[in-house]
Amino acid sequence: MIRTALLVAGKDLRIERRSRVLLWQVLPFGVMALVLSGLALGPNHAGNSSAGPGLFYLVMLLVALLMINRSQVIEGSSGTRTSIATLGLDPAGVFLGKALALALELWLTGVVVLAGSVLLLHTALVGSAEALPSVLVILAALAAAGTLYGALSGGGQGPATLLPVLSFPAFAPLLIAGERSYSDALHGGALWQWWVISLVALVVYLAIGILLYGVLEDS
Amino acid sequence: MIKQLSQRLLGPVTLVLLALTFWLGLWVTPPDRVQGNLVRLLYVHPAIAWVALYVSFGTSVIASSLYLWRRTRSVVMDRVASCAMEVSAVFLALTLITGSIWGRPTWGVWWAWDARLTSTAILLVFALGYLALRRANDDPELRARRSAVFAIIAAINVPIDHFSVDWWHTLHQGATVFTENGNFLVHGSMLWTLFLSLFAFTLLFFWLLRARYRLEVQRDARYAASLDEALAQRRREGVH
Amino acid sequence: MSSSSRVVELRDAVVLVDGFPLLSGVTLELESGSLNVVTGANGAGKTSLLRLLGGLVALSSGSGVVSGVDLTTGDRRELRRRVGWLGHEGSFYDDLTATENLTFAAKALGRPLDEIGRVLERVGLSSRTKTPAKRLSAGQRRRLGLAWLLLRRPETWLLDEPYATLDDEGRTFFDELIGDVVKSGASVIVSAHDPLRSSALLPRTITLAGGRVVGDHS
Amino acid sequence: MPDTEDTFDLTPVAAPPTKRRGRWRTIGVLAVLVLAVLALLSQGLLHSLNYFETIDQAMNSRAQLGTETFRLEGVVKPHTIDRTSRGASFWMTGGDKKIFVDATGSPPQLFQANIPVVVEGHFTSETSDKFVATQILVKHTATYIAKYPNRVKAPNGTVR
Repeated sequence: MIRTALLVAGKDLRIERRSRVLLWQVLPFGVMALVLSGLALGPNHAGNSSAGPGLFYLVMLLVALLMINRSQVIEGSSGTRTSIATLGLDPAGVFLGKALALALELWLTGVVVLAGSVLLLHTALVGSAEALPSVLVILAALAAAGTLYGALSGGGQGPATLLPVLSFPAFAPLLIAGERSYSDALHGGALWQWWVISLVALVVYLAIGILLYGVLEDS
Repeated sequence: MIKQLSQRLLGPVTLVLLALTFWLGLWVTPPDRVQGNLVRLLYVHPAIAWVALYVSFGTSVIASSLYLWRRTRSVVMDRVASCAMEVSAVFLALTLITGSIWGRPTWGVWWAWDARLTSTAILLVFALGYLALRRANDDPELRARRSAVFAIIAAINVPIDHFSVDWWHTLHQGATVFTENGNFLVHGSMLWTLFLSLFAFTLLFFWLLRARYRLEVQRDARYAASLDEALAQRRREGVH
Repeated sequence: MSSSSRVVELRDAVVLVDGFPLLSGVTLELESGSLNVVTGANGAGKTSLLRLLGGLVALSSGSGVVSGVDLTTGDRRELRRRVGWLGHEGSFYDDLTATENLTFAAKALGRPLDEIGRVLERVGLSSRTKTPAKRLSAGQRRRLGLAWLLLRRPETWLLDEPYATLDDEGRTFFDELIGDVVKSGASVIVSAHDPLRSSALLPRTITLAGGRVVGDHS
Repeated sequence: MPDTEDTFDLTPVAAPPTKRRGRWRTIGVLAVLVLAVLALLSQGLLHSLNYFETIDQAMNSRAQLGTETFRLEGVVKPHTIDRTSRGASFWMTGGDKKIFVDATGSPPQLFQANIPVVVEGHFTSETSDKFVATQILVKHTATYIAKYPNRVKAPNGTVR
């Protein structure tokens, strides 16, 4: 399973490097969304609002949706699906591989958007640095859940509009845990409750993915 | 014989019990010292919430997991799961509505970010997501598999949602922590009416589930008939 | 190889996708190590039959055993690993180059990586190893799929209308290749509009219409 | 097309078998899943947090609370309700202490003397016992006591 996972992750990242969708489309989108949210807050609030953490995770949620869709689209074309099916890869391995690749991409974008929120929204640098571990765990949970929901909503051929409807209720607790631990980190020390929520969510989605990804995959 | 009897009696018994609950709830039981007649919602809201969160959602999740398990996989399980989820969507919406009606006079607002209200709302979005997923797939087998997986994910999210919303709502930086004593003292006739309402609404759920299930059976029968027709027509293609 | 000498045993196989019966009751037995050609008009169910034999689509009703895997109770993933598929939609990942695609597939099934250069050259893609698959022409993409089959060397070859866009030189290349494959002991099932031109191969020809077998002469 | 000379060995090669440890892996992963949910439940149930602070709690953790927003619970002192255009101000008692509450926004319908309420807001300063509230919630106790006085008053319950 692990070997397949690494193989699939390597493939996804290589496709990303070659097609540069992340670098030239998703990253700019992330930063632009942050700028827009700053504008939305209005001039006097943008600089010193306590909404920094909330906006960060809202932007990361939108970025995650784009990436989940992208992660499924590359598998989507019928020629690809048929030929990959004849490789008979272990579905759990495929799930872990794709989730891992998605997590790495989300981490990269997350760091960039985090830096953006420190620069643009003046959220405290030290606090944001302290919040980084919790950000990484939440983004990993988003990647695991996202890969699962990507397959659920049609795996690349289904309508892209289905993904948000299905995934938002599941992303809600991750958003809450993320925002709370980030803003607590700004005031010094996150409460352990948020670590419980994010770690449990991560483990749960990885477990469900390993168990049930195969059910979703073979059409 | 018992099966037919219970089948035929389910509807009437449910109606009688519901009527009894409303009669007791509205006239016989006394008003509350603080809330006056508003407390009569006590005989509706908890019962609907109980059915929505545990009975209907539970039925759907159990049926879905049975569907996923190879040995108990059958069309019946898929139908029960989808019908139960549809009914639970209705009950979840009713829970929110009756909850807001009750909350309005006490909180002064229709919607307060109360922990229970918010996690019920998240569950309602899950149920609607489930129905959207079922509409998005028209291949019966694929649809059944995907909605079963989604129901399992929704079930496991219930505790996650509950606690994340609960802590989000009540947590402060360095809040004092002690267990809440949720003793539920209801007096005399109010208590009996409450239990009656729980029972009556649970029966209502099964009655609605059965009605919806029968509709689904007919729909599947029509679908199967269209399949046979398509099969026959396809075979004729090969003959000329 | 499966104990019985038959690679395919189907009984009233029906395949339904989105409510449409692609196969409406196929009963068929094919010997292993043989060459079989499936012909029939467009939409007769040729591709669906091949996909069923490759474990790429589920059996809606009826029963069947292919390369020792039961289509209803068996593990279709196991069956998919035992077949080689060549479709006309190009294969693997559009964003990866020919070499990267073959490396990925080879690692997935434990095939030697050093043979990749040779198989690409054998199918005439040695000058295109670095270009992403999406920039290859349809014919070249099909040859990439063929290169993978040469590297994979499956027990059963499922070729979906390989002759469709080939010129004369390509046709002779394919006839010759199929001859080698059958000689080496693999079973080959080809779908084509018209029966094979060259008689040297003496294929068994199965004609489909309306999703069923209507003709079968070897 | 390539040269016709064929040096290729095409004898079929069996695919590596799919490892059949599915059963153990499924049980293992299921165990991890159940453990994770149980961990969440145990953490959650053990520390189910209070929805509000009683006046006693608030008073003896004043330093910690400072002027931070939190929810305060107490009983409305009769004859102290002063309904202003902006909202209402009243005294709230809890145990032997009392706090003056100045609330903005229309109080809920059931707001009256002698009933338990929860107010959301903050103290005006570390020491003052003046509380500025943004919302008043009537706390209908979990005990539903019939209107007739002959019923025994239950101990102080919490919000339903």
